[in-house]
Amino acid sequence: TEKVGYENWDEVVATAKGGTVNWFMWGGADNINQYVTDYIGKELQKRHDISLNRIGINDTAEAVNIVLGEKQAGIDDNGSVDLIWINGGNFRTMKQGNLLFCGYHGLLPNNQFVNWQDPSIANDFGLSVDECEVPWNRAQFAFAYDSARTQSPPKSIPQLIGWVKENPGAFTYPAATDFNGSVFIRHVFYHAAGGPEALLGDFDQDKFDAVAPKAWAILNEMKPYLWREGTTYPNAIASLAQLFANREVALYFDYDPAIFGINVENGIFPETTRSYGLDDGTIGNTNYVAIPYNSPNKAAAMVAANFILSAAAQYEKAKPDVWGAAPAIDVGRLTKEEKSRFTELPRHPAVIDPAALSQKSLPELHPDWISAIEKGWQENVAK
Amino acid sequence: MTDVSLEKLTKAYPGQTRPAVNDVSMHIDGGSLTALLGPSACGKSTILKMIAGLLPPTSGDIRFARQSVLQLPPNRRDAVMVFQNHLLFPYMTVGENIGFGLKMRHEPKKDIDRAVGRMLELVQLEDMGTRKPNQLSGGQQQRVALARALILRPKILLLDEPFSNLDANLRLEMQQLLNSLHQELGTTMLFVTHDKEEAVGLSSKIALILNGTLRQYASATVLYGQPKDEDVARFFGARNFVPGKCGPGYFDCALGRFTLPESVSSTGRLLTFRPENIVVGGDNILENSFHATLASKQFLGSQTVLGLQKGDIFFEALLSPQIAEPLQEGSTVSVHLPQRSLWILG
Amino acid sequence: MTDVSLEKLTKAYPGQTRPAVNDVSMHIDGGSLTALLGPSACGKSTILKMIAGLLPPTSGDIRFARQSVLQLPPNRRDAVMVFQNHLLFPYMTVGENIGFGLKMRHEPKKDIDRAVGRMLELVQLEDMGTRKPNQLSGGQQQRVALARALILRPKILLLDEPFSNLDANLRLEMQQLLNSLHQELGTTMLFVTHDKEEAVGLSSKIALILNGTLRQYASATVLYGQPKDEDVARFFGARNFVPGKCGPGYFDCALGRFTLPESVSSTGRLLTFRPENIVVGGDNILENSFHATLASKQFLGSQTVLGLQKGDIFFEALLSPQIAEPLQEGSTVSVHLPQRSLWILG
Amino acid sequence: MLMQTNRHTENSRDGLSGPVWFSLILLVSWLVLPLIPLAIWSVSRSWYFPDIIPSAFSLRAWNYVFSNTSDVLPALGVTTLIALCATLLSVIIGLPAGRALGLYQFRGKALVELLILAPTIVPGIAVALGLHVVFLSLGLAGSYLGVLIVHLIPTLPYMVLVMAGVFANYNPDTEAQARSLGASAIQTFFYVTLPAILPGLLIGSLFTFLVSWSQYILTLLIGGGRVVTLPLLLFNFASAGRNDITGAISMIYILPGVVLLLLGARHLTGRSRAVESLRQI
Amino acid sequence: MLERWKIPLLLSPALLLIAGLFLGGLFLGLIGSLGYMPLLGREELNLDAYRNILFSTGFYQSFLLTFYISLMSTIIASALAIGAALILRRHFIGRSVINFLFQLNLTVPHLVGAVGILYLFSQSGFFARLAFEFRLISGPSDFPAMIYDPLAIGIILQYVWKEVPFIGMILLANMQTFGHDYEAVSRTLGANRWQSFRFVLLPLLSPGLLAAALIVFAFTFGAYEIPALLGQSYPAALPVLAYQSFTDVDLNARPEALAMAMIIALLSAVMIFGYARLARRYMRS
Ligand SMILES: Nc1ncnc2c1ncn2[C@@H]1O[C@H](COP(=O)(O)OP(=O)(O)OP(=O)(O)O)[C@@H](O)[C@H]1O
Ligand SMILES: Nc1ncnc2c1ncn2[C@@H]1O[C@H](COP(=O)(O)OP(=O)(O)OP(=O)(O)O)[C@@H](O)[C@H]1O
Ligand SMILES: [Mg+2]
Ligand SMILES: [Mg+2]
Repeated sequence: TEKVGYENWDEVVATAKGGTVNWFMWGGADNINQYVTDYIGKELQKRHDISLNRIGINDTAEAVNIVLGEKQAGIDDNGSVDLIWINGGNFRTMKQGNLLFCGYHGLLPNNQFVNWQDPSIANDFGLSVDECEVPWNRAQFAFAYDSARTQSPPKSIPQLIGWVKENPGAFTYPAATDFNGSVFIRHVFYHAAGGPEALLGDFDQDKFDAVAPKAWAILNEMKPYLWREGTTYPNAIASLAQLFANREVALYFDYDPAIFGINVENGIFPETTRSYGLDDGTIGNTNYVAIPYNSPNKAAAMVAANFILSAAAQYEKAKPDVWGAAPAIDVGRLTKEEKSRFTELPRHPAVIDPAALSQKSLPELHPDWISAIEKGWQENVAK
Repeated sequence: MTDVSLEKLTKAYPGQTRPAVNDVSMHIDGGSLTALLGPSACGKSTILKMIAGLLPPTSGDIRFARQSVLQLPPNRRDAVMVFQNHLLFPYMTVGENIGFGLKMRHEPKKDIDRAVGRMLELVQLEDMGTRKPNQLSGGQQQRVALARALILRPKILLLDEPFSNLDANLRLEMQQLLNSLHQELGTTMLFVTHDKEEAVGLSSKIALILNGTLRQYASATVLYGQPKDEDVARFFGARNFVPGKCGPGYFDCALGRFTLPESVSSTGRLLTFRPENIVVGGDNILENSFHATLASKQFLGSQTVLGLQKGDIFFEALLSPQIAEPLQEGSTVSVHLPQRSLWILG
Repeated sequence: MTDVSLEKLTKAYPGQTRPAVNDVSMHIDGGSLTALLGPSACGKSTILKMIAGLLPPTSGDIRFARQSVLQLPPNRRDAVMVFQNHLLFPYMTVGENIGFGLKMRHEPKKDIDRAVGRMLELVQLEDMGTRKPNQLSGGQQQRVALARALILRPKILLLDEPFSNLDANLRLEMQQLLNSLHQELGTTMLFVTHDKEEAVGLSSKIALILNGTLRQYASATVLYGQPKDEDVARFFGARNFVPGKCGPGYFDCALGRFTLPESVSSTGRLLTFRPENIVVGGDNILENSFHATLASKQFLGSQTVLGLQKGDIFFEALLSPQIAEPLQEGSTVSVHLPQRSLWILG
Repeated sequence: MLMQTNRHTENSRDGLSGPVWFSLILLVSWLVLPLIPLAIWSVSRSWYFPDIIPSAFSLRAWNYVFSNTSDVLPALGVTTLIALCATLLSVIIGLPAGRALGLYQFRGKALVELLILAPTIVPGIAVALGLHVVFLSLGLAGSYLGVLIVHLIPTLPYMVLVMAGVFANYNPDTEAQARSLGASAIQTFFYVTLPAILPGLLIGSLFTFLVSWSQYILTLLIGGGRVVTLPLLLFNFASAGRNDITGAISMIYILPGVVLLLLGARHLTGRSRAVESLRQI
Repeated sequence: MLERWKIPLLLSPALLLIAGLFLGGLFLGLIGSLGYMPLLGREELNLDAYRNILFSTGFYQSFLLTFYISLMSTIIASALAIGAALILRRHFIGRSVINFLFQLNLTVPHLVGAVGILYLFSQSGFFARLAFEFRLISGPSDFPAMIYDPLAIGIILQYVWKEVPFIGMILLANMQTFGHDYEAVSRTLGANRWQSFRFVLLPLLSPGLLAAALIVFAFTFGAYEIPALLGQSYPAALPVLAYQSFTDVDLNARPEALAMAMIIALLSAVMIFGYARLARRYMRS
C-alpha cells in the first residue's frame, strides 16, 4: 500500500474530502444516470463531502482515448478522468498502456465483500485484475422473448440452430463489432469447441484453427435463415432491441439481464417479455470501475469506488425499479440482515433470476481470443 | 422584315402613382431604323424592355408582324436587346460573351469562333477576345454588348443607349456598322437615345417621348423644323420663342412683323426660329431683318452661340466660329430670320 | 484650392504588354475645371482611378498641392470620384446613397437629411429619395451618383463620364450645377469625357489623351484651331487635310494657292481647315476661293454636312441647314476658305 | 456593379404552377417529416410495430430532461454560448480568408482551399486524438476556451467556403467608390461590404453555429467531460435507442435554431429586399 | 497600397489556426500511423499499417461504398437544392411558411435526423406500418429494405434530407446577390429557360454551389455516425471501419486505425481536388 501513497483509509478519506470525482460512464440509460447522480452522488456528498460529476459517453473507448491522449501529451498527474466504468477490451487497452492506477485494494474497507477467489471476478475477460479496478456489477448473458408471440424459445445453441431454420427471418445477432454480438458469437464458438475449457488461457493459434472452421460453418449455415437472409447484421445492440420491439425478430439477448426489465419499464419491450439462460450455460462477466493513473483525485475516486462496493449502494442498484443489476459483492459475506434484504428483493418479471442464471455460468475468454474470433467472424461470416 | 406595333401600351411600376409609360401607340415599319428619343426617365428603357418581353405591360398590346407577342417568352420573340448597363456575363470571356447567343442556338463551335472573330474585328476589339469584361474600359464593354447582339442578326434589334460611352469617331463607325447590317438584313431596329443628334444621324424616324407619352413621331426634319408644340421644339434645341399674333401670311411681335412661308398655318401665337438658321451680321437689309445687341458669345467647338437682345426679347443664334469671330460683344448687329426658318406654334 | 500634378504617371495592368497610361505629366491648377478627353479605351478612367487612390500607378507620382499622395488611402485624399458605371450601393435608398459620405464623416443625421433633400432637388429627383437604385432609370442613377459626390464638396472632384446618360437639357443644367459649385468652392475638378463638345462647353482646359499618352493640353480654341498634329486635329472633327508645300506666307496644293495668316508657321506639309469655317455658295470671288462640286449633303439636326470634291481632293463643310438648303447635290459651288481658318500641320 | 433594373413586383401574377407546387410540397414534407416522429416520441411510452400512433403516452422523457440529473438545461446554455462565440470567431477569422479565396486568383490557391477544407475531409477521430494532444500541450484542454477554439477547426471551413462563394460574385469597385466618398476602411466594411455580403454571412454563421452546436467528439475529448454540451447528452440516448429521451432533447435542440431562423429568415431568403422575379424568365 | 501583402494578410488568421492546430493534430496522427508509439516503447517507423490496409479487399469495398454514398448524396442533394432554390426565390403565396419549413431541419444534428429516418423507412417503420394497415404487406420483412441495405438508401436519404436545406440556403443567398438581370439578358439573346439557367444562372451560382457540394462531399465521406447507425454491417463505410479499429481493444491496432484515417484523408483530398477541377471547368464553360 505504500506505493499508492496513502498509509491508511482514514488518510484517503481525509484527502478526499471536498474533492471531485469525474466519472466517465455510458450514459444511454436514464435510470442508471439517475442512480449514479441522484443516489451515489448524493451519498458521497453527504458522507464524504465529495462531489460526483457523472459524464455520459457513448462508448467507453472515448474515455480511454482521453487518458491515452493525456499520457501522450505528458499530462501525468492532472488528467480529466477520475473513474471509468470499464471492463474487457478497454481494461486491457488501459493496462497495456499503463494507464491505470493500481494496487489500492488493500486500502478499501469494502474490499472485504469482494470474493477475489472467484476467477470471474479476479479476471476481467481473462485478464488478471491486479488491483487495478474494483468490481461494480455482475452480468450474465441471457435471452429474452415475447411470451405473447413465441411459445417455446430455443434453450440451447443446438436448439437455437434448429429453431432459426424453422423460423426464418425471426432471429439475428449484432455484428462482431458490437460487444453483445461478439458475446453471442463466442457462445457458438464454445458450442463448436464442445465447451469453453479448451479455449481458456492465452491465445493459441492451433486451438483456434481447430475450432474456428466449425464455428463459422454453424454460423454460415444459420445465415440464410436469419433476418434479411443474413445479408446484414445490426451494428449495435440497440438496433437489435428496436428489431425485437418492432416484432421484426423474435429473440433478443443481452449481457446484462437487468436491461430486459428496464426496457419493459421504458416501454421499449412489451410487458410480456420474459428471459432465460441457456441449458448449456451462458457467459458471465463482471464489470468494474477503474481509476486512471493520472487522475488528480485518486483519493476521492477510491472513496467512490469503496462506496460502490458497500452493501447499501449495491442493494440500491439491485432494486428492480432502480436498475436491477446483480451485485458484484459476495452477498454471503454480508450480515444476515443485509443478506436477507438482497434475497427478498422482488424481481422484475422480465428478468431471469440471477441466481438461477449463474448456476450455469461460462467464463469469458482472454481478449486476444476475442479479437481473433471477431476478426475471424468478419472475414468468414460477414462477407 | 417584321413590323412592330405598340397599341396603347402602358406600364405602371408597382407602388408608383404615375405610369412610367402611358398609352403609347406607334407603328414601326419592318426594316426601319427608328429612334426612341427623350430626356432622362421619360420611359424609353421601359418601352424597350416591354417589347423585348422582359417586363409585362400593365395594359395595351405589342404586335410583331400583326401578331400579339405578349404571351411569348423573350427568347421566342427574336427580339434582341442591348442593355443600357451592358450586363456582360462576368465569368465569361469577351469572346464567350459575344458568342453566347449562337451557342444557345447550338451552332457548331467552329462557326461561332469564326463569327466571334469577325465581330471582334468589327467593334475594334481584336485582341480582347480572351479578356474578362472587368478588364475592359467602359466603352469597350459597351461595344462587347453591341457585338453580342449584332452577331445574332435578329429580326428585331432593340438598343438601349448603345453609344453613350463612345467617342464621336467610334460612334460614327459603330453607327455605320449598324447601318450596313440594317441594310443587309432588313432588321427592324429600335434604339433608345437621349441625344437628338444621334437620333437624327442614324434613324429614319424618331419617336419623341416626354414623361411617358409619345409626343411626336416623325422624321428628323419635321421634328426640327415643324415641332408640334413648344415642349417638342424645346427638346430639339429651340431656344427662341416670341409671343405675338398671326395675320394672314405674317406674324406680328416685339421684334417686328415677319412674313411667313406659305406652308405655315397662321393660327398660333408663338413664333419660333432655330438658332442655327439665323443670319447675323449680314450687311444687306432684307425682308424679316432687324437690328439687335450682341449680349454674349460662347464658343462651343464647331459652333458659337450668340446671345442677342432686342428690347425685352432675348434669343440665341448659332454661327460657325469663323463668322462669329469678328463680332464684338456689346455691339449692334443686323439679324435676318430667313422666311423658311420661321414656324408658328399653337 | 488644391492643384494636382501628375508626374510621368504610368500604369500597366498586369499581364498587359502596352501600358494603359503611359508617361503622362500634367499640372492641373487649383480650382480649375479640366477635361480629360479621349476616345474609348485611351486610359481616361485609369488616370482618374489613380488620382483617387484606387489603383496604384506602375510608376510616376501624383501630387496634391505639391505633396505626393501615393501613400495616402483614398478616403484621406479628399478626392471624390464618380464612377463611370455609377456603382450605387444597391441595398441603400437613393437618399442613403447620397448621404453616404456625410454619414462617414459622422455629421448629425439632421444635417445630412437637409443636405440630401437639397441635393435631390438640385439633381431633380425630389420624390425619389426613398427608392432603391434599381427602381431608377439609367439617367436617374447617374444623377444620384453625381449628387453623392457633390454633397461632399470635396477639394478635388473626379468625374468619370458624369453625363453620358443625360439628355442635352439636363446635361446643361447639371453642368451649370457643377459650374456654380466650382465657382463657389474653388473645387479642383477633373472630368472625363469622350465628347469634345462637352469638354469644350464645360472646361477651361482640355487634356487630350490618345492611346494612353497625353497629346495636347490646352484650351478649347487652341485644340480646335491649332491642333498639334493630325491625330489631334482628327479627334476634334477635322476631316479636311490637303497635302502640299509651304512657301513664305502661302501654301500650294491641289486646290490652289492659299494665303496663310501671319501667325501660322510656314513649315508643314499638310493644310487643314475646319468644315464649319468654310464659306460655301458666296457669290463674291475673294482670295482663297475656288469652285468645287457638291458631292453629298446630309442633314445633322442643327447643321448640315456638305461633301465637296475638287479633282482628287474630297473635303467636308458644315453649314447651317438654312444656308445649305438651296444648294443642289451635283452642282458646282464656290468655296471660300477664310484666311484665319487655315492651319498647317507638321 | 450591376443595376437590377429589371426587377419588379408582380406578386399577383407570379404564382406557381400545379406541378411545381406539388413537388415543392413533396420536398418540404420530406424535409419536415422525420422531425414529427421525434416530437411524438418525446411524449410516448410505447410505440412499436404495427401501431401507427403510440399505444401509450408518458411524460417521463420530459421529466427526465428537466430533472437535475439530466443536466440538459445547463448544457443548453453552455452549448448556445459556445456556439455563439465560435460563430463570432469564425466570422472574424473566416471572412478575410473567404474574401481572399473568392476575389483573387493567386498561386497556391488550390492548396489553400484544400488546407482550409481539410478539417471537414479528415475523419474526426483521426485528428481528434492528435488534436487532443496538441491542446493538452497548449494547456487548453478541459476548459471552455479550449472547447471554443477546437470548435473553430470544423466550423471555419464552412464559413470560409460560404464566404468564398459569396465574394466570387462580389464587385469590389463599390468599395472603391465608398473609399473615394471618404469612408475609412472600417466604415467601408460596415456600410458597404457588410450589407452586400450579409445574406451569405448569415448563412455562413448559421452553419458555423450549427456545426459547433452538434459537435460531439471534439467537445468530449478537449472538454474532458468538464464542458458538458447538449450533444454529449443527446448522443448517449440516440445511440442507445432511447427514442423518447432522444425526441425530447431533440425538441429542445431544435428550439434555438428555430428562433434563429425566425429572426434570420428574412435576410436569408431576401424577403426584406423584395427579390422579385421576372414573370416569364 | 499593400497590394502584394493583401492576400497573405487576409488568409493568415485562418491558415494559422488550421495549420497550427489541425495540422499539428494530423501530424501526430501521421506518425502514429507509422507505428510510432512511445507508449508501448515503439519508436521506429514502419509502413506495416498501410500495407495491411492496402492488401485487404474489405478496404476497397468499403472505399467504393463510401465513395458511392458521398457521390450520390452530393449529387442528389445538390440537384434538389437547386430546384428548391429556384422555386423559393420566386414570389408565391405561402412562401414564407414553406421557406421556414424548408430550413427547419438545419438545426437538427445528423444523428437525430437518422433516428427520424430510421423510424420512417425501416421495415417496421411508419411507412411499413401504413402498408401493413392497408394490408399491402403481411409483416415487416415484406417491406422493401431501405435501412441496413446494400444500396445504402437509408444513409443517402438521411444525408440528402440534411443537406438539401444546407445547399439550398447557400444558393438562395447567392442568387440574391445577382438578381435576375443576367438571366434577362440571356433570354433576349435567345436562350430558353433551360439555357438561361444552364449557361447563366448556374455559372453564376457555381462558386457557391461548388463550395457547398465540396463541404457535403467531404463531410459525407468522413462522417461516422450515420453509416454506423443506418448502414449494413459489411462492407462498412470507411469511417466506420476506421472507428472500429480505433475502439479496438488492442493498442497495437492503433497504427492501423490512424493509417486508415490518413488514407481516408488522402483519398478525399485527391477526389475533392479532381472534382473541383472538373466541376469548375464544366460549369463555367
Ligand atoms: N482591370 C483591367 N485589366 C486589364 N486591362 C484593363 C483593365 N481596365 C482597363 N484596362 C485596359 O486599359 C485601357 C484603358 O482603359 P480605361 O478604362 O482607362 O479607358 P477609358 O479611357 O476610360 O475608356 P472608356 O471611355 O471606354 O471608358 C483599355 O485598353 C482597357 O482595356
Ligand atoms: N423598377 C422600377 N420600379 C419603379 N420605377 C421604375 C423602375 N424602373 C424605372 N422606373 C421609373 O420609371 C420611369 C421611366 O424609367 P425608364 O428606365 O424607362 O427611363 P428612361 O427613359 O430609360 O431614362 P434614362 O434615359 O434615364 O435611362 C422613371 O421615372 C423611373 O424612375
Ligand atoms: Mg433608360
Ligand atoms: Mg472609362
